[in-house]
Amino acid sequence: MGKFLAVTIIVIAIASAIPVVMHTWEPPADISTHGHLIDSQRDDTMIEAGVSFLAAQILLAIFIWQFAGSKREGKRKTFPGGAKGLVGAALVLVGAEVLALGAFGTKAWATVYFTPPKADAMPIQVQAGQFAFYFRYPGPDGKFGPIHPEMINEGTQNLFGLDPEHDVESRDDIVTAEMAIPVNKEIHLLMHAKDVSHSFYVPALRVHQDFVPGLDLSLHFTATQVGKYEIVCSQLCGLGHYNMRAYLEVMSQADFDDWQKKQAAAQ
Amino acid sequence: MSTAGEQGGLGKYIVVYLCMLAVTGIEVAIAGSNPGGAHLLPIMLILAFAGALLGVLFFMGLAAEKRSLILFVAVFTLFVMATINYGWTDSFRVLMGVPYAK
Amino acid sequence: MHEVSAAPAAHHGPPTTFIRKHVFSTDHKVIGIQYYHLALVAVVVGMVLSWLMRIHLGWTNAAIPGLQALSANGAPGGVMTPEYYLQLMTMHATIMVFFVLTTAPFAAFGNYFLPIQTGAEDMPFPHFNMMSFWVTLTGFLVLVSAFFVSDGPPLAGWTSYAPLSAIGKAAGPGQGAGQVIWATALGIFCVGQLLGALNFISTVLDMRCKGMTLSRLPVSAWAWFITSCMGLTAFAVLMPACILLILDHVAGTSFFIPSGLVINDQLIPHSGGSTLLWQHLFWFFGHPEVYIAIVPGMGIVTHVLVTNMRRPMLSMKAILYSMWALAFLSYMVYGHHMFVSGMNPFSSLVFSFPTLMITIPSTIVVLIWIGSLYGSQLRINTASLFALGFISMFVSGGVSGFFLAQPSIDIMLHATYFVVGHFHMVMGVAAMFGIFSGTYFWFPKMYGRMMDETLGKIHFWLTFVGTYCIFMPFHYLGWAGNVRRYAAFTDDYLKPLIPLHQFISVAALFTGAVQLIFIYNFINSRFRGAPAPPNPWEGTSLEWIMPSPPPWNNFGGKDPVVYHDAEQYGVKTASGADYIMQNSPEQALPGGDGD
Amino acid sequence: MSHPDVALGGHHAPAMEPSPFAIPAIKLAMWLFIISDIMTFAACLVAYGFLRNATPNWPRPYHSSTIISVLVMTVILVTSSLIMLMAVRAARAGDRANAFRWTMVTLALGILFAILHVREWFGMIGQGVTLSTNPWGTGLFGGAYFSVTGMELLHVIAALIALLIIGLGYKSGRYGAAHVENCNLFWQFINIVWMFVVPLVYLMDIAS
Repeated sequence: MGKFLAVTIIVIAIASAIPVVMHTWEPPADISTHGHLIDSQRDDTMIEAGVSFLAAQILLAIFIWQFAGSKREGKRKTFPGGAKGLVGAALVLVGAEVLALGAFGTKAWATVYFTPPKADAMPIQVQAGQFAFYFRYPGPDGKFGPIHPEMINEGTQNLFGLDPEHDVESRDDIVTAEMAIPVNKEIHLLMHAKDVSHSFYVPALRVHQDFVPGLDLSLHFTATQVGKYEIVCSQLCGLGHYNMRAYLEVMSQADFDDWQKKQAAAQ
Repeated sequence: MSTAGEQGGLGKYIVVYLCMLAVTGIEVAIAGSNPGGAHLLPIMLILAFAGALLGVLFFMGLAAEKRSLILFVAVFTLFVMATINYGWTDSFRVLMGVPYAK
Repeated sequence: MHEVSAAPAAHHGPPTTFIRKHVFSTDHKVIGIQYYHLALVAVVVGMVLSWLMRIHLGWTNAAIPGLQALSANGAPGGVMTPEYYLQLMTMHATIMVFFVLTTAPFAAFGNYFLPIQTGAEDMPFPHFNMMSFWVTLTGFLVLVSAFFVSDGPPLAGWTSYAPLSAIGKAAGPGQGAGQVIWATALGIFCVGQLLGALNFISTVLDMRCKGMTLSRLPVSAWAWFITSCMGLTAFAVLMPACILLILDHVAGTSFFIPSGLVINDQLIPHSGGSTLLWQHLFWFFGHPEVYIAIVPGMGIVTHVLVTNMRRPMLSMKAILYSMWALAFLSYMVYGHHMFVSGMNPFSSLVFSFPTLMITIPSTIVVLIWIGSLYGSQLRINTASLFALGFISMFVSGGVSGFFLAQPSIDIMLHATYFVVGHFHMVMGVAAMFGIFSGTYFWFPKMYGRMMDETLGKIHFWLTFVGTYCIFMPFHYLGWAGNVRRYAAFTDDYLKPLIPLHQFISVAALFTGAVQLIFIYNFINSRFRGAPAPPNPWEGTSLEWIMPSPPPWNNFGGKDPVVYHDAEQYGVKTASGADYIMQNSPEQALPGGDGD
Repeated sequence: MSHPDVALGGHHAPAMEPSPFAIPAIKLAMWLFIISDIMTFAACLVAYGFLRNATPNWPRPYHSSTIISVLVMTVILVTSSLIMLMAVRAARAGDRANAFRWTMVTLALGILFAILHVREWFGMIGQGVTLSTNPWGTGLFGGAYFSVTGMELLHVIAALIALLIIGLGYKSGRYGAAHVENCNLFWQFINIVWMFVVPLVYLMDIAS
């Protein structure tokens, strides 16, 4: 029975590792300038976690194999090095490992959150509500008009609660249901929640940030590949949560200018 | 059970009593002469802690208990009370991070 | 608070009426069994909910027979609506976390065995103890009643993030009455656990029999003690948070609701609150809660292993200190649940390092377990199989913590199935394995009859393989960016993952069905099992010195006197046994295996 | 260290290992309950502080009349705490009559405190303060004010009931000195919470 358990544990451990080693299930390929930092941090962690996982499981299996049901007489063997060795190993090896992971991981985090966007970054506002994202471009004046929550009306398509009659800045704002951005241009994303918490998760872009009602957060990123990607909501927001998404279209600068003109005309 | 406190008269308690009232008096004096301002909070907290410490040590008799109980209560409570204060940084963000809402 | 005068029932003679004996009993053993049965009912409810969810996730449009009868609105024609999926998910999580993972390993086993292991006749406050159970049961009934209110249970998840949980009906089905019921149930639950924790701590500190110094306490008693210390302060924070949430619903306050929210073009009449405040309060409780679920399991498993390995742990001290370290760290790391949910990004780093530090005590415990296996005479029985399974699960679930502790990687993995896999492995399945291990180990003592070992082993093998088949793929799903709490997978990049979901669903249905073996075994052995000897596993701690089950006052009115710690295994004795009971004055002969 | 009489009583007092804290189980339980309650109050005060900090223009409605009333309440409460200590001293000396008398004086002062507190509540309600609205600014003010002071008041009422039951019980011999001592712990704890409530909820909000 013990030997069977040992074999089972090893089989499970190896079977669990196969999809990881074979890259069977992978996130969408990275299209951002900062994503490689996250990916390499993640892969380094996978190596350390994978080695720890396999080592622990296999060691456990070996000892179960060896000692299950054993009825030896005489002196018992104790683990070489004893408890002191094991505790020391845990403190030193694992301690160093996690400190290193923590320290190096800080770099990726800092790139995303601690560096301000460049001055020429393109501002786009995204508003999350049950259960859709809407995007707002400031238009030629480069300024967003203020939001008046009491004026939000889906019937008249005043999704952001703009008041162009009184607010000059609002008049040229462009509101869209999908997000288009020029490639290789830094985007400064201003996040606004209309009702409850949502999240802005673009796996391909390695960007993930919750919307916090009452608190406007901002993110910045640069996409490097033209294409169409999905923006999904990952913070439980109600019954339509699973269906809340928008598309992110990364275009060449020329295409983007065209797109923006077309959108402005349609407003 | 703890027999401390039975020795000695009421003198100690009356001193503590007066000190606690004095703490409140000082608090009122400071708050009254100096209304508003974030710097008021640390002063108030320090004074409140001082008053509370007097109460815990003498009125609740912790000072007369065994050292182990003092340590247990102090370490446990102060540690857990300290850890609930992580949230403050976010309260400042809620205050200041609203550039685009109304 | 002042009913404390009530002396243990033990001193008034055994209870005579059925009601005093089995219903409103103050006997910690009866209360422990009551808690266990409550957990058993709760786990069946929770598991059925997870079945329904898994069927829906594998085959979104499948009609589930009978579901319409449960909720005509939630499942018209038996096909689950997305909101009903979320409602079931919320209830599954709440029931499992509070009424199974907290109740079974901590309240049930702790109540039954903590006083016996310390050599006490009962807990110091038996009436509080009785109240603790009945309050907890009330909490459970209140929670389940959410199924029967008009809009059904809440859909905001067990974390109930505001403002979704605070706005009320407008936010979605179940967010009105259902959410209030949810918060009320948890508030009640907190009171029950507080009463339990008071008793546990004072039992360990003040109710130890002669010779039972703190260092001679069995490791399981220590684990329950540490857990009580966490419960004492963690639940105390959840309770006011729940009260504030209820006030937001019923009294029009705005603690968790900020200004300017709009639903259905209507401005919400609340202003000024903060959604982050709920997250801070909730997770300040939430993270210790995770350890409240797992630390008793670690204690039980260590206790079972040390008995079945027939040797002391390499270092019990290292295990104890590690459990203490986990308890301390649990208060300093809660922010890792909030890395990308809007918390200050600087705080993320502050929380990240202690989170990574958790790896160290966890690794120490695992290494001591594995290292102690080396050279042991490991006995394989169902209890030890589940204990070994616990180690394997704990490792599997633990290593994914490496990823989630780092905010930068969390950008990819937050709120994905990777997280779901991580906590199901560690605090779900591993804790469950601890419960099973404890059940097979202590069943003879609790019910006076042996459990069927063959059925038990079948149960172990199928559960062990089955749970890996369910929860390992969760990690792959999360790795690929599969967001959790989705009622269906309609995104382009998620569609290729549906076959994997179907595989998980099949495994979940299978593994769930396997638990019927356990329930059959449990009920059957309860009535038809072979009578249990006092000490079937040749253990040393005090629960094994009395007949099974022990008499109403635990030690028959005689006070046990303790001479050893609970780790006297692998020794040489005059009688030829390889162990010395804690209450035996016998000293080990030189030349024993352990020298 | 003869705690069995308290923790156990009855015909059979088993030999036990001494408690590491050298206090009887019921006193330990009271300390543990207080630790737990500290966290409950800490959570309430942190919630209040968080919201207050995050709200520009938090109302500052209190005038000297409120502060005088709060001061009077403080004096009453602290005095009652001192008197409760007399009850404990008497109980320790086995003087049941005196212990009862002092407990009842504490109770009377506690009731006075509660009445003044409720009076202040009605004063606030009279000025238009409810849980969700108030005449001065953010609606949070009323919710925070009533929940923090309500929590305090709830404890006061619980403690008053306890004082009454324990006082009568001690007089009749049903309860021992340890119960009076426990009652004292709880009463002092309420006093200590008040030491925080006064500066944080009242003094910080004096009208400028």
